[in-house]
Amino acid sequence: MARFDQTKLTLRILFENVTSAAGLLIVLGYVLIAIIDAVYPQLIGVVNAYAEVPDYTNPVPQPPSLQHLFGTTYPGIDLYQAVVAAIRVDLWYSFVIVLAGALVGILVGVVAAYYSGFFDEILMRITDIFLSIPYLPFAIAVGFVLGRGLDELSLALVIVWWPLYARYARGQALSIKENAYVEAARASGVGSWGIITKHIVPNVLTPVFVQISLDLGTVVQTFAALTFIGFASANPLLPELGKLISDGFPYAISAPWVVIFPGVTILIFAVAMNLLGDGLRDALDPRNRT
Amino acid sequence: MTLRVYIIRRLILVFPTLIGLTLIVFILTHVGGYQRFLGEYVNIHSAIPVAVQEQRLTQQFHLNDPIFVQYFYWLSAFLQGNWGYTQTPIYSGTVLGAIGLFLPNTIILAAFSSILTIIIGIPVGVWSAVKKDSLVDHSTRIFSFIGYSMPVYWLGLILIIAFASPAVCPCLNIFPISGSVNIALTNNLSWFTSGISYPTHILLIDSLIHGRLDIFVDAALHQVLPVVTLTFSILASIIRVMRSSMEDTLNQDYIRTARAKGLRQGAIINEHARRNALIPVITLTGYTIAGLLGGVVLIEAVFNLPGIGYWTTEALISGDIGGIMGGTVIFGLAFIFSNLIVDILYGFFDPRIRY
Amino acid sequence: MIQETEPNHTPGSEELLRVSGLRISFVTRSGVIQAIDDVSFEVKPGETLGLVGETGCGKTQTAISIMRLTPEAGIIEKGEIWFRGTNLAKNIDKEFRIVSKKNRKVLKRNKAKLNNLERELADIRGNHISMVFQEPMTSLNPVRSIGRQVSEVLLTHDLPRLSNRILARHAVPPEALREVADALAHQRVSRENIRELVGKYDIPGLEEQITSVIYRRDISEGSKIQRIKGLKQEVNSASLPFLRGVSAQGKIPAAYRFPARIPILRARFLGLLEKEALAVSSELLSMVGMPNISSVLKGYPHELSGGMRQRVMIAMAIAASPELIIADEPTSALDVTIQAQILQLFRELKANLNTSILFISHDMGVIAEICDRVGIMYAGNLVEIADIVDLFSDPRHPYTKGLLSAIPPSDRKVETLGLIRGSVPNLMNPPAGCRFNTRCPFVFDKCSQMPPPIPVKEGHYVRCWLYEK
Amino acid sequence: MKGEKVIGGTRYVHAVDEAQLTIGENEVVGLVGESGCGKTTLGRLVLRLMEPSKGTAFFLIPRSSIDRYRTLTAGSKEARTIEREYSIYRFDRRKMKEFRKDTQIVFQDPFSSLDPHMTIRAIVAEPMKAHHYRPKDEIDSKVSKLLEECGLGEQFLEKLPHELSGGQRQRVAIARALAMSPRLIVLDEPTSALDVSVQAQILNLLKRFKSERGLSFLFISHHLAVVRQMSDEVYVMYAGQIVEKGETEAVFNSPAHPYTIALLSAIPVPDPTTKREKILLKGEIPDLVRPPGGCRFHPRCPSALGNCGWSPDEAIGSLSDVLASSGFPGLSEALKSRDCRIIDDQTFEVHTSESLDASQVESIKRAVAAKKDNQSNFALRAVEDITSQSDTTGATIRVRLTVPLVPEFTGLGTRHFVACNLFPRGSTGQGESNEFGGVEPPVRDGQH
Repeated sequence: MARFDQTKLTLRILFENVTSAAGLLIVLGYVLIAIIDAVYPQLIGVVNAYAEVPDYTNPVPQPPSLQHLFGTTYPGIDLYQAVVAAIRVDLWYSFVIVLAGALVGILVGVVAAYYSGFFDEILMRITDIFLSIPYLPFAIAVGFVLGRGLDELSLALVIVWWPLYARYARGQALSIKENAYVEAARASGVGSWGIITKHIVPNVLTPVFVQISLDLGTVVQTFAALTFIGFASANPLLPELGKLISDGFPYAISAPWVVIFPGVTILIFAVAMNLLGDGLRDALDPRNRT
Repeated sequence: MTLRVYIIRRLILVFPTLIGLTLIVFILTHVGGYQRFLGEYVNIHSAIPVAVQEQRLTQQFHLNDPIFVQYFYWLSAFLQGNWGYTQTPIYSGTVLGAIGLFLPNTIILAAFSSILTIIIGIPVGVWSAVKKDSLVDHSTRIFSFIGYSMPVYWLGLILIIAFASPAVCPCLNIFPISGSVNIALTNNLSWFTSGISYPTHILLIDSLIHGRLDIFVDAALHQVLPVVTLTFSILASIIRVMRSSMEDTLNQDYIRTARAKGLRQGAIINEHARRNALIPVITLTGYTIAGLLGGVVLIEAVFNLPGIGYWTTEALISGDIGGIMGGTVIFGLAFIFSNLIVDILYGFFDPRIRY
Repeated sequence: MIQETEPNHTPGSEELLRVSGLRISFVTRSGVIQAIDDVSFEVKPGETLGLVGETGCGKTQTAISIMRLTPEAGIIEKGEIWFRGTNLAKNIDKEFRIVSKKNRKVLKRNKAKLNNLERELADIRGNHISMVFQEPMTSLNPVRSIGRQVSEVLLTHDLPRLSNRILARHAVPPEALREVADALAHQRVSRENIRELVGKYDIPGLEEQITSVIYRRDISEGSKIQRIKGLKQEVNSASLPFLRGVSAQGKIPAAYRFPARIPILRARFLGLLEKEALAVSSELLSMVGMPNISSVLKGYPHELSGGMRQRVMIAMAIAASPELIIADEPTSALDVTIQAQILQLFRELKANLNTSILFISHDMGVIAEICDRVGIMYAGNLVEIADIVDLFSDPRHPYTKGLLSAIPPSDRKVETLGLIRGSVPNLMNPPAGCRFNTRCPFVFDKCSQMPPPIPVKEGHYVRCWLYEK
Repeated sequence: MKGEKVIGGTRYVHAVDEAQLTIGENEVVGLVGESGCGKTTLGRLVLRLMEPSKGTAFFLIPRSSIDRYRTLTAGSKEARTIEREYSIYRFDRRKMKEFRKDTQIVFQDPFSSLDPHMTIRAIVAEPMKAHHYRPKDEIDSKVSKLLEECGLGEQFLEKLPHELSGGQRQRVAIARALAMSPRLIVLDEPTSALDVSVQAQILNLLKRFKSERGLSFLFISHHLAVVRQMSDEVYVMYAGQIVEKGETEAVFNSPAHPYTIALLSAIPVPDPTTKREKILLKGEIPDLVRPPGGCRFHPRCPSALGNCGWSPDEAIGSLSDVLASSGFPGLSEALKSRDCRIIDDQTFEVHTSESLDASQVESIKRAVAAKKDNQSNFALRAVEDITSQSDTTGATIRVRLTVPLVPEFTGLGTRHFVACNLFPRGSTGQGESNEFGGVEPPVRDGQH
């Protein structure tokens, strides 16, 4: 069946490119770790998946050793466990942020594009205003106002992120709307709702999906960055990569590993995500499909 | 539509955005009652008791009236330069005062890195697109990928480790890793107190004004690591965009026409492809600038540079609403106006846009 | 220039371009498309050869390949492209090759070889062979002014001409010009008597300048004479040796390379040539019937209509007075009345410049109007080639017949149109032998082999076994 | 009918202006014109894919009511009742649903007219689903039957559009159009994107459906030969207006409007032996933001008259040329640099420092008279009178132009009408007959 062939083709193109294949595998690896950590942490040697386990008897960071694979960070927290647990937290929040943002964005964008005119104008002005503040300072402000927990932070990030998707989805929807098949559908009596759901949204989803995959890496970074500059102080023992880095900050010079390991964890994920995103974009680009 | 008309129209379009920016800030201060708002405008250092101040403010800003009335009064105060007070470990006083002190350093940092980015990023992007699939191309792509995915503050830390940790190599201890100048040089200077220099607040200039070359050199050295870090973080995305847009351009019909006309490779790239390829890059500059400003916040925090970002983070940690809002407004304004300039450039680059 | 010359090539040999045994393949993800197979034809000086066929028959690729502009995925596997005693398709096997890579074919390119090729071809492209593309919208650079786009052809290929013109204006004595002008005012104007008039004082570039004024459309008869009288202009004395050098060496003399690029001096050296190039461009534009030229020169493509853009393309094509113009569906994107204008323009160019034209089109009508000979292409084969009248009066190949019968006549109403059953075969695995055998009504066993070009008449060849003697 | 569409959000374009057409039962009406002449807009208006700013279109209206309607004054009570009953722009939800069922459209570009994410089966089934075709379980069999009729076998059902050739896609589009067995199908350049041999296949297919299913077509195309093959009646459009209309054979055999004549002569004939001379139209298709006054074709018309709608601007241009070559450089320059007063749509003045006596004015008139038959100076034909009065500073010349006459339809024998000043109204004896007069709806004889 044709649609199945399409998916197969996409995957084939994806895997023909070594880098994007690698990206996919790494991302899957992270997801797997997160899942295991959520259901059966002991399997990967994590004692407590939901909070770091401090050891005040020996708070000074220890170099990597057999019982502390990545060494320890202040206050005597086993870095390996912390990082693994943190992967779960960061992945979860990033996915939620991106998906929520995309959902709102697509809704607004597509509707704006379809009922163009005044309504469109209003919506686009609003998104413009949201986009008129660089997202990091904006997120700081919103997060600060909402409260400095992780949930508030991710809410803040959603508020900052959706306009990007709205803008993007609108652009896509507008070009799709121009196609004759939309008009043909109207001429054969399909209602607005039917056109949006049957014709526009399905065609918008693909490019937006690529955008999501490209953004995930960025969101993970931003999320960690915000915790790094002092969010999530509400729960001092929550394992989170950015927070781990900022905890290790004072010891960076004497004990480099305390910042290196969490940082590398973010870096690898972001690289993998970007590779995957690029691969997907190429794979779904019609020019590369023939 | 001539270019002038286009520019004027673009200038007019700035106002709604400005209104929106202020509106957002205003609403943020009012989420859950106006207590936070009062917090911003009460000056705890003044002799007048807080209760009295709050009462006055309630009258001045008509805090008991409908919200849009309040917005109006707040806006007028805002335009008259009454942005409230900030109490942070590094500065305590009016918000505008803080901005006056911290902004110059930030501008320096941002300016240096943007210039570097442009003079490196665009040629490299063009080059790797022209030499597609060559070694050059692949290495630039890898570089841009990593740069794109690297948390900028973490990169800063790594550099700090590299240049300061005895574990690495003492030979690397050339660049200072923290602050804007070596305190030893500057203690009991009349024109330099608590990280802020006078009169211009830009140490690189002030040191020359006061004829202290040693301080100038030291300050310059202090700028190196932050600038490098920030540049690295935005360079990647510029190269990436430039490369892909150049690649598209080279596949256009008019490039084929140029080849059919017998133009030499150099002429095709420099005279036909580059300008077209720059247009999408310009459109994407907005996001790059956003990244730059975000990067500033983190980098100043990492390297303890007394700039807006540093101040904002301090405010965040010490829960100071004045600092947060002030920072947001300033970043917003910076963003809006840099984008304005970009759009006007765009008008120069693309004749089609004027019609 | 490529130095290898054709073994059996005699300088005066009559054809200008000869394509023989051309085979072009496209390497795609899903397989290798044999887009063109064993295509041979020649173009004689001054003649217009048409190539007709339906979408995907390879007519455009054939045309593009002559200038070696075949897109990334396509390669010339076999064949020779002889142009004025040079093989433009020599050592193709060294430039690309197809290799199998995990059960699919991919292209390997020899970058160094290709770069050499580009450099060598640069002298031919736009200079000896030029091209007019189908899409005037996308084929012009949107952010480059028309003036620059036209004049850069001259600045690339025709520096001597430009400097000669300037020098001529400088050298010619005003009374001489007056004589010529008066003479022209009285006697009948033709290229011949202009040539003889100017012949008296041999000044390079003078004749060209006078003819260019005479044949301009945008000046009224009366003032043309004035223009000629007014030709003389003052040239900056410092730049005279430079100009002489240029016209002598045909390129910017080594001594001037550097100073010519210094902004301040530029105006005196390159600047002169650039200004002259613009002047010539405006003459070219008026030759192709462009209205209010002065503003067009400053303007950009998006300000012009499709027809006008196409005129600009043609002006660029004739700028360096090439021997061969390849026109790839130049009128397909235009409206009927505009198409008529452009076709008229092509006829005039044929008359005035007597360049050869290779005219690609899918429209039999257009071909019938403009071509002297025509070749019919189907699925990558050249199935029939003949003198234009012969082909329409007695078509031989079943495909040609079908094609002609499928054209809806404009002068009468017919009940049903004749048609060709089925659809074009997939060229990834084309049918063995004659590629038309899947649709041919007269197919018989022999059609499983590729027929050779069979002569049915003087200069009329058809690839079909039906006509085997 | 009169349609407006917006370009660039600011400029309003009268894409179609005062166009009238009738489509009868089981009739093919051809609509010919070059790109941007508004034929597509008209097609979309007929299906109410866009709303007109003025005018109306009736669907399935009995001959009696339409005749009655013509006698009524617009806006009168009875007229409004008729409109409410039959005008597609007044239809309510239910009637609109019916209308959508009875009308369909096939687009030019077979690539963008099929949703790339839908299988052929889904595409053809879409209209039936939209109209809740009952019984549901028959939809699939109907789909394959339709495709069969359009010459596509079972194996296409599950394919995606991009796997099909242009011709096959167009067949799918036709199958979709036929799905709810409509009465009227608008064919918007259905074969322009196809090759000749495929075009022939599609055209024959359409002809078959017309005769078998008694369909009506509105056949929009720029390709005159194709229109001639397909249509019973043809309408020729130029710059948003219908300039000639009538039975196909009549229009093609004896075209009357200069544009139609030029258009016909411009078709390249696939026959090298016939070397009939062409009428080359100069200039471009006008920009509909500022269409030319009077007859919109007059600036390009090879046989334009004085009263075809020349404006001072046009006259000034050629007048300055004439003056230049007949020894009035000063005046010519003044005109060229638009240094003159335009008094109204017919009159303008130009002042010169050199004094002019009567004889010189006469010589100007003579020069104008001499030059006005050169097509680039046709504007001079509109020059009715040139007067001059001298004053201290020199002399002022006042030029008066003929009052333009907007052409109206004139009958040239039964069912052949042209709107051109060469055929002034009543000149041919029979004026506008009712056949084409008044508001022209899709008409159906008898009740529906």
